Amino acid sequence: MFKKIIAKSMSKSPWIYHVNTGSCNGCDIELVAVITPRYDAERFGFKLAGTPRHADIVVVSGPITSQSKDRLARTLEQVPEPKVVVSIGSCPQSGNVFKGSYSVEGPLEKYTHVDVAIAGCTPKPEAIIEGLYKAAQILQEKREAMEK
Amino acid sequence: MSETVVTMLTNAFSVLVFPGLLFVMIVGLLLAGIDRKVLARMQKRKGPPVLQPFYDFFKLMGKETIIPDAANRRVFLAAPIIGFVSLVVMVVLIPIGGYTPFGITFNADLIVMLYLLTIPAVALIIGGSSSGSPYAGIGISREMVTMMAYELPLVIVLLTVALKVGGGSFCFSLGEISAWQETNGALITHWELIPAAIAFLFVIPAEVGTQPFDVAEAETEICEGPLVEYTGAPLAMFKLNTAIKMFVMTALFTVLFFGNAVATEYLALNALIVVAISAGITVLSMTLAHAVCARLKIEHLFKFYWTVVTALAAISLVLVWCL
Amino acid sequence: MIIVNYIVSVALIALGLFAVCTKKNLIKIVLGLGIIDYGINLMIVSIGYVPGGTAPVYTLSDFANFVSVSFVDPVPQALTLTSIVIGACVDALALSLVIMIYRKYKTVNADEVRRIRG
Amino acid sequence: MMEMFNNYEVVKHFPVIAVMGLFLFAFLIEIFGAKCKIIRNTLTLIATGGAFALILGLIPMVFGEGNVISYWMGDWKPVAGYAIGIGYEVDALSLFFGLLVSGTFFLSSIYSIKYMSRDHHLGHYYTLFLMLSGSVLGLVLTGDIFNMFVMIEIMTFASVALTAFRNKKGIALEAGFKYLILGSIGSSLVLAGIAVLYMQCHTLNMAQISSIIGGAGLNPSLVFAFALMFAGFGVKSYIVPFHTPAADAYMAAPSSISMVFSGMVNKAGVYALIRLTYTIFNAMDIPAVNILLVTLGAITMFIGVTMALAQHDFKRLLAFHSISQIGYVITAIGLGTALGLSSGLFHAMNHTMFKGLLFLCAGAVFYATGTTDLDKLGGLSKRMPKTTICFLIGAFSISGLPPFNGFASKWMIYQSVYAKGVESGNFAYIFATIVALVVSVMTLASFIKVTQAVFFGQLPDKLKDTKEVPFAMRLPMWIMSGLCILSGVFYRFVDVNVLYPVRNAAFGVKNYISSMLGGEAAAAASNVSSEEFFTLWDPKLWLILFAIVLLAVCIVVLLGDKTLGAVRKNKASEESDGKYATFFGGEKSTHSHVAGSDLFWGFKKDFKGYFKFMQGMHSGSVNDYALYVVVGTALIVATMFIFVL
Repeated sequence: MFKKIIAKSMSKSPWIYHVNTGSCNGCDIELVAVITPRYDAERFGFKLAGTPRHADIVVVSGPITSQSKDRLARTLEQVPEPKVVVSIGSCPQSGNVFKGSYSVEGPLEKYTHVDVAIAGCTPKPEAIIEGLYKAAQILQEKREAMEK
Repeated sequence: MSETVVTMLTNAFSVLVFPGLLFVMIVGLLLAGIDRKVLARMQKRKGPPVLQPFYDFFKLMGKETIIPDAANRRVFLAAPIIGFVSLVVMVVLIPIGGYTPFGITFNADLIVMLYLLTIPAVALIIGGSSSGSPYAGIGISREMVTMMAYELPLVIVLLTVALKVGGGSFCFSLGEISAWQETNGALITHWELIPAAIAFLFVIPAEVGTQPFDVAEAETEICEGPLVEYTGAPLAMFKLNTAIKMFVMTALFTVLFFGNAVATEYLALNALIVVAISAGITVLSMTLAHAVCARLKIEHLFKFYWTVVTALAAISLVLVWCL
Repeated sequence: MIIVNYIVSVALIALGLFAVCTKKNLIKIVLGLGIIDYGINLMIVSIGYVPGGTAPVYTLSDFANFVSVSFVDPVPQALTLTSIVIGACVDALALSLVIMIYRKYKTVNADEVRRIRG
Repeated sequence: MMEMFNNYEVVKHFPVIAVMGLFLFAFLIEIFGAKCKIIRNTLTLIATGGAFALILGLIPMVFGEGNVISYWMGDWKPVAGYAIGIGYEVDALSLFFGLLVSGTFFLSSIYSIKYMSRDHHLGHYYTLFLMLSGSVLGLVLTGDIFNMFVMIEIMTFASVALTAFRNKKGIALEAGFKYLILGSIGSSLVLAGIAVLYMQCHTLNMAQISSIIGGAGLNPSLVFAFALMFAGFGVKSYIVPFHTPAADAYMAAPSSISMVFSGMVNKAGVYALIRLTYTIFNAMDIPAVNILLVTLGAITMFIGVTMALAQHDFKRLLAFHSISQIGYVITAIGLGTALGLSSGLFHAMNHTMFKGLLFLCAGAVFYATGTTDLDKLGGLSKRMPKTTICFLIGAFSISGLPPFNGFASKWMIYQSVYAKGVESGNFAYIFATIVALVVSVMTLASFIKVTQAVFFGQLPDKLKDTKEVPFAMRLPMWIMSGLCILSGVFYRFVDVNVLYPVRNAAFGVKNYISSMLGGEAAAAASNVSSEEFFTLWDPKLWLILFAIVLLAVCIVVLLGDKTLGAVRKNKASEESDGKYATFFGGEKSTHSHVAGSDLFWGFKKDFKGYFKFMQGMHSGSVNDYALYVVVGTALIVATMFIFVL
């Protein structure tokens, strides 16, 4: 019974840790907009956590710059299992306008498995909420898979 | 022989089910949920479901527990459990609606309550300290300063109540304070104690560590302070501790300022009344402040408690002493 | 005039305290301590004084003649002796410490011998 | 064998044998043990252990049967009720302190064997050590006030020499010098008081002085003597403003010595104060004396703890806590009620245990790392786990967390102070209760600081090779920890079996006089108002409750290992280190020490003016410190003359 409750709770209370890897702040602002009264992602139990140790979902925005590469790797490592990685915006996927720059070492797939990628420059808050909601479902699946 | 068995069973029941472990877990998490829901409504949000803290708790139970290399493993794991257990024991000691499961001789005393209240905070501090993180170092220092800040007004409020009830004789027992109000009316209706009650309302959020006074666990500046390295089940325990503290503090308020004046003959009804009053106080003292104020700086917090709140409590003390 | 003794002893104690509180030289501070001791010793000796008293020794003739003798109280003198010995020890220990301090700090100024503070 | 302890004629020799034995062994060590380690250690252990055993042997006689043991040196019995010779008089109060003294010295000597093994000239060390123990033991057992003064002086010499024992460091010499100057001013005050007292009473025996004063009442000279001796013993128990040398000396002395300083040497001053106020002058009915003691106690505890918050050195911090805790004791004994006295004595006893334990932990840290500077230490809990546990027990005890012993005694103190306030209708006592409660939290705060700065937090690279201290050093620490817990849980037992006889002895002045001087038959021992400790707290039941809930939680957690979460206890070998590294916001973990000076800045910022002023007052100058003593004495004398006369 507990297993079921836990697995169900996984999707109902995903805590987010946000990593900025050289983003232009556009996506960051939209992510913050998601938890404002207008969009209110807390309806689904989303909460911004202060440390990767508490996080379930790691949200990455920005192309991966060479400076932030190691930091990102360390932060991702410190998140406890089960965890889900979500990328916001086009930058982590393709590099967007920063592609080809000497200091950009994207895309994110090179370093970690990305579970949900939210495209757009910048994605709308509605899109972000949907992406995060899907991430929460993936979290539950991962937890169920862990038990087996 | 059978009598002892029955006594033992009732005792075990009161420790493990009501008003102990199970009851307090459910009520504490429920209060936390109400707090979050009402807060959201105050901010014109829809807000999370009332059961959200339960989801959080169970989710954290299902996460991996990482013990950092720098941490002292034993202390790191023991700290949340110690804090939790002492909170549960404290709840058993608080006479909810005059109900004392272990008889009056093992009733709570004001000073004992004061000291038992420090144990969860100390557990948080020691646990955070043992994790070896510098963020936790700053967090525990803030937690400790917060504790020093609210302790002074809390002490004065408790002594004021004891003076009022004792009236020239010595009275520290929560049970007596509770019973006194049955004949003399709730203490909240005695006008000279109203400043003390307000001071106590201010003490509650600092003791629990909710928004304007949560400098110790400021997630945006010091990454959750003492909790920075905690994951999984121990973190769930700490979250549960915070929730239970809400109930303990509000129940203490109920006993001190309403006492048996609101008690009826039926235990279940009493429990319901106490939970209802607790929820009301939670909204009044914690949610309202959370919605209205931004987080204070630690030195402002200290100054606030040692001036405004202490002054309120001291006014009551002097009034009670003089009258 | 016994009263003079008391005045002098109080004056000595005050002088010693003054020296300890104001003099910056460690050796002078030790001397101040010595002066306090002497003041107190003088006071104790004076306590035992009885006007017209003799040495506190009975002789056989005293017993034989049943002469009522008045003699000074011997106990304070014993106390004084003890106290003088103790005072000398204090001074010796203090001076030896001053020597050691001088070796480490290269000064005997009280304002500079204060590494432990706050 | 057991018959022996009930035979008065045998038992009455025990106290004097214990004291003289210690002095004798002190010189034997200098003769035989200067070179040979084994002889030295054996002689020390025999001397301290023997003294402890002899004092233990007095328990059935004094605690059990309520007798008072009186012993006249050279059998100079009093003639016609006039005491000439030096007498030893052991009632329950003396025995209580005697037990603490001999026990503390015994444990300290066990600890010293390993702890001091790296120093040189240990023959001198043990000589001085035994001199110190003999003098403190003599002080608490004697019945003669001049003998008390002599013992105080021997105590001062031995303390000074031991403080300056590690004379390679300048601070040890400096601390020793200050200790000597202020200590001998204090002794001079006592001597002057004795002189004035002798002038009035013409005797030096405490029992006889007490009976004379009890008959004649107080006159100005006696009040003057009282004030001088009060100030003198105040210097010896290091109440504010006389506390300054204590803080220096406890810091500079070796830890085994700091332990006995804090554990017993200042407690000897407290004992002398109790004797002075309760027995000799019988002054506890005078409200002004009560208020004076309570005020001094409250000031002492507040200044001690706030100064401790500002310290950077482990041992100096502990030293200021000693001062603060003595404030509690003084406050409690100043009440003059039965409950107050027993709570004060209980706290004195507990303080000996937990502060001794904490100093031993500081010594262990010094032994293992070579420093006690809070800014240089950190993360030792992984290297010295056993010391950490001992330290935590001591720290929780001193901050008064239930169910450790500090809680039991502090709780009695709050109760007695508050009860006195309610009964006497004096607001000062209520205020003192509030101060005591707040000081307790601050004590906790400064121990959190030590915990974070020394045992938790990050391990500096320099201390990577630190080792746990040897068993011989840990043994006394374990004993002390065990005592801390036992006397906290079974405080009721201590209260009934130890503190009742002691407080009856302190209040039974008539009994004390008559058993010393003969005279009328001993009055009934217990003429004390039977004021009970009003208890609603039973740590045993609480512990049982705690155990039940703990068990329940543990069962859930153990079951949950499979069902609830993927709790992994240990790092699997193939995993990378990054996952288990400390979180630094994504940066590589580096050493970043959060400790010592900067820990409570939020608090210190609001009290910036106060801290600046207090630190300025502790200027380190001998002149200033001597001035505080003079001013403090003058204030005490003035208060006595205005309010007591």
